Amino acid sequence: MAELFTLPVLLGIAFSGIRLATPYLYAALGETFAQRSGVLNLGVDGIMLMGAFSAFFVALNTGSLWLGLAAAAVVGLLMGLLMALVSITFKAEQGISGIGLYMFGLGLSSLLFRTTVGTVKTISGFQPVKLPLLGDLPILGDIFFRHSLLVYGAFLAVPLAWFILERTTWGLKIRAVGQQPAAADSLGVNVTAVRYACTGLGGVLAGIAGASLSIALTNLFQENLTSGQGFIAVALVYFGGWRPLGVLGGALLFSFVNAFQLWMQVLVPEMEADIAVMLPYLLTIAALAVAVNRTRQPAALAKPFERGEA
Amino acid sequence: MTQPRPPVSQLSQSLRQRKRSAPPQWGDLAAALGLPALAVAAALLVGALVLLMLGANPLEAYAALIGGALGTSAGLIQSAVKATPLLLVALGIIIAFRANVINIGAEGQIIAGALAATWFALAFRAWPGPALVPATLLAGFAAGAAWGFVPGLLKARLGVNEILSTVMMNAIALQLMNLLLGGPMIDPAEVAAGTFIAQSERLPQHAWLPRLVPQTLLHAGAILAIVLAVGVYFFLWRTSAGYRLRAVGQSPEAARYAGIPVPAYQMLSLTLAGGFAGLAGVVEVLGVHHRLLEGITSGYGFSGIVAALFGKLHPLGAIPASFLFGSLLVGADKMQRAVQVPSALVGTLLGLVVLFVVGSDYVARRQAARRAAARAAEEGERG
Amino acid sequence: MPTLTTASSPAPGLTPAPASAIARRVAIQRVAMRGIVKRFPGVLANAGVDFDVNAGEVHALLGENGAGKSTLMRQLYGLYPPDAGEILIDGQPHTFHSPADAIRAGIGMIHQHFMLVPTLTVAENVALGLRSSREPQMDLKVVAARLNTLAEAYGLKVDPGAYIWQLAVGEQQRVEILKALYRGASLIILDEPTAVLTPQEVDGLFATLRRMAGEGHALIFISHKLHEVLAISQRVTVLRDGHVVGERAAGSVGRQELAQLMVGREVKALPAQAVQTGGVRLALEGVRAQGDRGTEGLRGVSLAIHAGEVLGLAGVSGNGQRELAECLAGLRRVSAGRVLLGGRDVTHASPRERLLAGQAYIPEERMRDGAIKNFSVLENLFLHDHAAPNYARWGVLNTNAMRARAAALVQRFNVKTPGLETPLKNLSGGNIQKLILARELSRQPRVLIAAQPTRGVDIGATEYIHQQLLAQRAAGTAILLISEDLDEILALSDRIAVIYEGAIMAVLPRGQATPAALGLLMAGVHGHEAG
Amino acid sequence: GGATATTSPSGPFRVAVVMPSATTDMAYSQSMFQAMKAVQAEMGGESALEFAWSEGMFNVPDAAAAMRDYATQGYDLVIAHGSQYGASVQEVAPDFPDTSFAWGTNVDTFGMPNVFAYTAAAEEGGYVNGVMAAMLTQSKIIGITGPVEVGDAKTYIDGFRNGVAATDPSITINATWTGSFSDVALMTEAANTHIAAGADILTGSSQSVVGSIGAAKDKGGVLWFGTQADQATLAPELVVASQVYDWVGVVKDMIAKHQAGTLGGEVFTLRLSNDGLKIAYGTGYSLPADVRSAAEAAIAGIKDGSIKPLP
Ligand SMILES: Nc1ncnc2c1ncn2[C@@H]1O[C@H](COP(=O)(O)OP(=O)(O)OP(=O)(O)O)[C@@H](O)[C@H]1O
Ligand SMILES: Nc1ncnc2c1ncn2[C@@H]1O[C@H](COP(=O)(O)OP(=O)(O)OP(=O)(O)O)[C@@H](O)[C@H]1O
Ligand SMILES: [Mg+2]
Ligand SMILES: [Mg+2]
Repeated sequence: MAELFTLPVLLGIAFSGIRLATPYLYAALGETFAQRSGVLNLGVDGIMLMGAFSAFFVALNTGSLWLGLAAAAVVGLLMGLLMALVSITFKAEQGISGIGLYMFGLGLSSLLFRTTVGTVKTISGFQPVKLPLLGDLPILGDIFFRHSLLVYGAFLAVPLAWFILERTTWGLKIRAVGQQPAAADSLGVNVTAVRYACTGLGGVLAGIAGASLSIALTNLFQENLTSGQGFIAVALVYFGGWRPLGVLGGALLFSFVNAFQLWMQVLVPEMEADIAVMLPYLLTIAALAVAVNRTRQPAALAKPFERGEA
Repeated sequence: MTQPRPPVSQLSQSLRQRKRSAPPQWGDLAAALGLPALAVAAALLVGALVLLMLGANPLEAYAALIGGALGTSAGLIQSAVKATPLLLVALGIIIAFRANVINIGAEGQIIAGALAATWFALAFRAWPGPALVPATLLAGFAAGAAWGFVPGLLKARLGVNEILSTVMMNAIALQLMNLLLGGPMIDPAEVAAGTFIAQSERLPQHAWLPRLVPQTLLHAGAILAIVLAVGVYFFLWRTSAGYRLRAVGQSPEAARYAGIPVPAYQMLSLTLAGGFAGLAGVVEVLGVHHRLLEGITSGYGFSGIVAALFGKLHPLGAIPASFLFGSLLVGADKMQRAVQVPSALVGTLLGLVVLFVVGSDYVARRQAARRAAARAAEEGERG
Repeated sequence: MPTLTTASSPAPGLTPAPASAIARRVAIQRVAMRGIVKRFPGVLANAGVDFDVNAGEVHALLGENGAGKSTLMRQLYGLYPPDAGEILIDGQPHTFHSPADAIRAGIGMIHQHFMLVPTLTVAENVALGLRSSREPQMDLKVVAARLNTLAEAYGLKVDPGAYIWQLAVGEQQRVEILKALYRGASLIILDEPTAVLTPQEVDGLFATLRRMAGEGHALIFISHKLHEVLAISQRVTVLRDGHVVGERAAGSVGRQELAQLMVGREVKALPAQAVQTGGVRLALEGVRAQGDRGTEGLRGVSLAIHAGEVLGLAGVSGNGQRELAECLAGLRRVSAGRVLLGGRDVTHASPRERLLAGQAYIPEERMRDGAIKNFSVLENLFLHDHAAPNYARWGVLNTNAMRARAAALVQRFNVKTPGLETPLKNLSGGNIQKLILARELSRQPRVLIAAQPTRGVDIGATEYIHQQLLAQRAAGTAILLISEDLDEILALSDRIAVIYEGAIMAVLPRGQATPAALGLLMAGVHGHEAG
Repeated sequence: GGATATTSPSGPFRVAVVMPSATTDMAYSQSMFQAMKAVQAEMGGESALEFAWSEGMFNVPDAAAAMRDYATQGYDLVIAHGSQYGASVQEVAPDFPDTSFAWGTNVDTFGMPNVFAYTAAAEEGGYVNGVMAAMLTQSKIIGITGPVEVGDAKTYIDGFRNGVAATDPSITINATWTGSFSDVALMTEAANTHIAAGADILTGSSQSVVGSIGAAKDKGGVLWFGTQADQATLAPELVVASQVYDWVGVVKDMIAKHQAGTLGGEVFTLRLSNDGLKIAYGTGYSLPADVRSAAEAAIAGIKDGSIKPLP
């Protein structure tokens, strides 16, 4: 066990942890917007898959990673709007429409992959960029400032999301609509529009989350590339108490423990691999259980808004 | 309560309308039953375009889909085989839903049930079938229930949201199965042959669920599921515990004032939900595979949620809904074979169907409301 | 019907002009609603209603629960489109597609159920939906500043930084009014604004309303309390079943006549027959408990309520009434002291144990705590007794017995409902309250705790509920009546306790309890201090 | 009830394959899919060999239904290409006595006359790869990655460990298992971890190749050994060698046996000795001569039995 806490190991954990956290951050921040506005989108994983495929496909055929990223964002937006249409306009049971969206995204991304790409191919994705100055810091530089742009982007998105939610008039509308839509409506705020916007934004970020997998972290696409990361992302929104900083904490905890258990397998061979793999899930639950968790979910979460009721 | 009225249920709502004001509002009924069908049709229409793009003939494909599922006795039986675990999972989902708890954890609960059942049936293989089978069913139910109880407890005592905990519990169950099938529970024959396939020893014949139709996979679990569906209906609308559970789901505040221990009933709902999902795992082991193997859940933990919705979150509605959804899965496979398209198309279609159906539900509700308003207007004029 | 409007021909393009200018003019019509028809499933809520308001006047709208008042106003505020009829603003026909349109036309509405976001601050609630001076960033400082000046001008003191959930009901209402004023509303609709206020708060509100009217604001005032209507308004319009049944000048009409217009029959005063009281049924000994806002909500409350008496608990809202009620219901932890129910210590008993010990409870938040809106009338009648021996054996419900009892109760407490299977949400608040009353009283409770039993309930229903409470008293039940409506307290109580900042100021026999005396105590002034 | 198969000697020979994963999985299912294509080409295309497939049949009842369906349609040979299909084969085969069923990878024909079984001795190629790896590593540390340590992933690894140990006992072998067959991101980090822990050679079950190669590319100077399919295409410069499953021989044997009237009862095993297993050397990587000859020696030894790939 002791060797687990030597500097090189800790550096390795931090390096891998930061990479692993990236897709969770994008997706969970997006879901935070959706849920803050009152929409529970369980289909994040499906959107991520579509985003991952679109980014990979476009990058593969145009050679432009940025076009790929844009494609992921656009496709994510469309998927988000599809969810919005079903859950907001058609007032569907959100717990279920999300599952539908997931099935759809999982199926369609695989289908498109099969028919357009065919077999597993790799591309050269976003390369690590050493940040000037910061990148030269002795140890920290290697861990924190030699990642690809999409990784930096995920971490920059956190304060940005916080600012939008807490400091702007848009954020005010979002929080009001998720908490007390009737009140917002009575002041002329367009509840439907706000929810569409947030669900759409959630889709865009989920799409980018997928792209970060396919064109920055693994540089390939295969069927079910996300393997359920979208569901973890939704869980992390609850973990973070619907606050971007909380989401960051959750994503880092989960990812660092995941990186940690890999090292544990290497350095503590007698440890059963299957048990090590459980750690991130166990610890995430445990962390939330012990943390005094006072934050309440948005009062109108998953409740369609009907004018003149109650 | 003599006439149960799931709020979501357009069907029963229209029925109630009928009870109140003759003549019967056939329009509402038609809307309640017809629209989902319409939605499915619409989804398949979109699917037809995809098929065309894949260079397959949609007509041939859908002929195979419908024929394969409902056209042959084999197809019907196969649909029923799939409907069985779907129904069991759906029943659990419905109970949780009624207590306003979302259970995403069915996948893990199925695994828990299957693990326990396999272990129990092998450990007590000496027992005679009539004792072994029921005991194994109970063991699996208990294991699934335990897997649901943990999130329930976390929610009730520590306010840990069930979506988070059930998602995590799914992953934990999966790894637990990997662990056991990797060593402790692996089939000794696999070790002997040096093939190390991740599957348990085959259960002794007397531990299997009896076959309903010889030489098919249709087993007694199907009957069990239907009986349980009726039981759940009875529980929710004919027992005081069910009444309290629904009260907790509808208004925790009012329930508290009425002296109902809200956390306890949220916990109960998740525990029962887990138990039913666990049973789905058991019948898959005792009725279909006769052993534990990777991928035992076949995604029923999610598709069960869909079946529950198709049944309008009503235990009895879930019976036909599960069968229809099951036959959809069967027909889609047949279609894949018939026109040799990638199997991913199946998932795509199902996703579309779900989205269209959940969407159509609202349209149905609104149409009914409009009709009601029209009726009201007339009465208003008269009155 | 008579109308006081002299200048029904509108002054074109006259939107909020300088107060002085308008104040002097007579009756300039700001809004006219003509032949408004509105249908809901099963209900003709408005059947061709004509209604108008003039600048600088307070026009009261009266009517029983479900008469159509809120519906009419919701249309004026753009929440629902009328099925027929037209709305004229300053003589120009307008169609509102959403509140945004109404707000733009200078209309503001104080909703019956407050439209505030509890998790946001006062300033944020006010700023919601408005452009900021530094878009997209919020400018809460600017808002707070303007808010304070408005507050000064209209005597509506609130802390812009406070969260709504921290505010007492009265304060929340001030926020609602400020929201309207902040948006420069020149016509303000107040839907049952006094239902939740104490006498002092009502006086404060009226002062504000008069000031606003003085400046030429047009005000629409909805209330079930006739004396308030007569005190504040110049004109009164009465709705019954969606029809206008009369319009009167406030000066030239009496309570009786109005009551008769509303209910369609004579409304008699309460017969206050004396009942002799028995032993102590409910006793509180130095009860302390935490409040919602971190502070201590109850600071050593001691009370004793006897069989066959009504103990009225008067007080300004937010002085511990809710905490006390919740402690008695078993929903809030008692940190010190004891509660004795029929001599038995129930300080830490669960709600269920108290129910079984014969305590009944009418919660303040009736829609949230007292009933389940998606449950049927029948189901709502059995929130407590669904497991009682007569209605359940081995946990299996005896639905026939339940139907029988439900039918009987609906009949006896004349709850107006299409049927036993009707979802509760389709009943009017008044009828919902009757249903709760039916459920609680039919259990022959030994102790009854009634919190705001007639809030927002029309006089017909109020009269009925009061009769029922007195009948229960006569039957020997010990009743704790928690109400912010002094008239109600005075009308029903044998003794009156006044609560202030979580402590009992005094307990007076009805004889000595004058509104003046109570008012002082409610303000925290002790009898002797007053001299 | 079972329909009787109708094999028309004149028409094409009809084969159906039921596979758990996608025909493009770069591994297990793909190896069989390509073998079928090859056989079809060899035998003269559609006219000679008709070939239908069902992929993604991870759900066993679906697979069983598919087999029954193909048999009913009169296919001559139904290949259940997944060890989890054993029970289903046992159910279906008796109802279609004129149809041949093949089940792999396993070694059990249930004593049925119309059931073949086939498997791959993955440890053989594993051993050969191990020998080469032991000679090529400078850091004396080798990393193994994979989803779950079962099936031929396990037997391959066992052979590999044995080959390394036989060549240089001082070498450390680290193994990580990610528990998920599709979580490439985690597998990539697993590879990163091995590299950070000093490994300069990686190998592992097929699913982990893509992640590992991704990581290896980033670092550079790290080599990969593959199995099941030739993985050189993914990164020619990094892939030293792959053990390739070649089912062509097995499939052709089974077809021949069927036409000769033997519908089953035999077990086929892919081995280096019967060319069912091949070592495909990387196209883009120049393998030192001595290593190459050591590998060839190992192959020869395994073929003639002088080397036991498993201890
Ligand atoms: N959103 C709605 N849907 C259906 N019916 C409604 C709706 N709102 C009001 N109604 C019905 O219209 C009628 C008038 O309702 P309204 O709210 O105007 O009464 P009110 O005068 O405000 O009663 P109260 O004094 O209780 O506020 C009632 O019978 C009510 O049942
Ligand atoms: N969706 C609805 N369907 C049917 N009736 C409704 C609906 N919404 C409101 N109502 C009815 O409209 C009437 C007034 O609506 P409102 O929301 O003002 O209730 P309320 O004012 O709280 O009733 P009260 O003031 O008497 O307590 C009530 O009878 C209420 O039950
Ligand atoms: Mg009203
Ligand atoms: Mg009211």
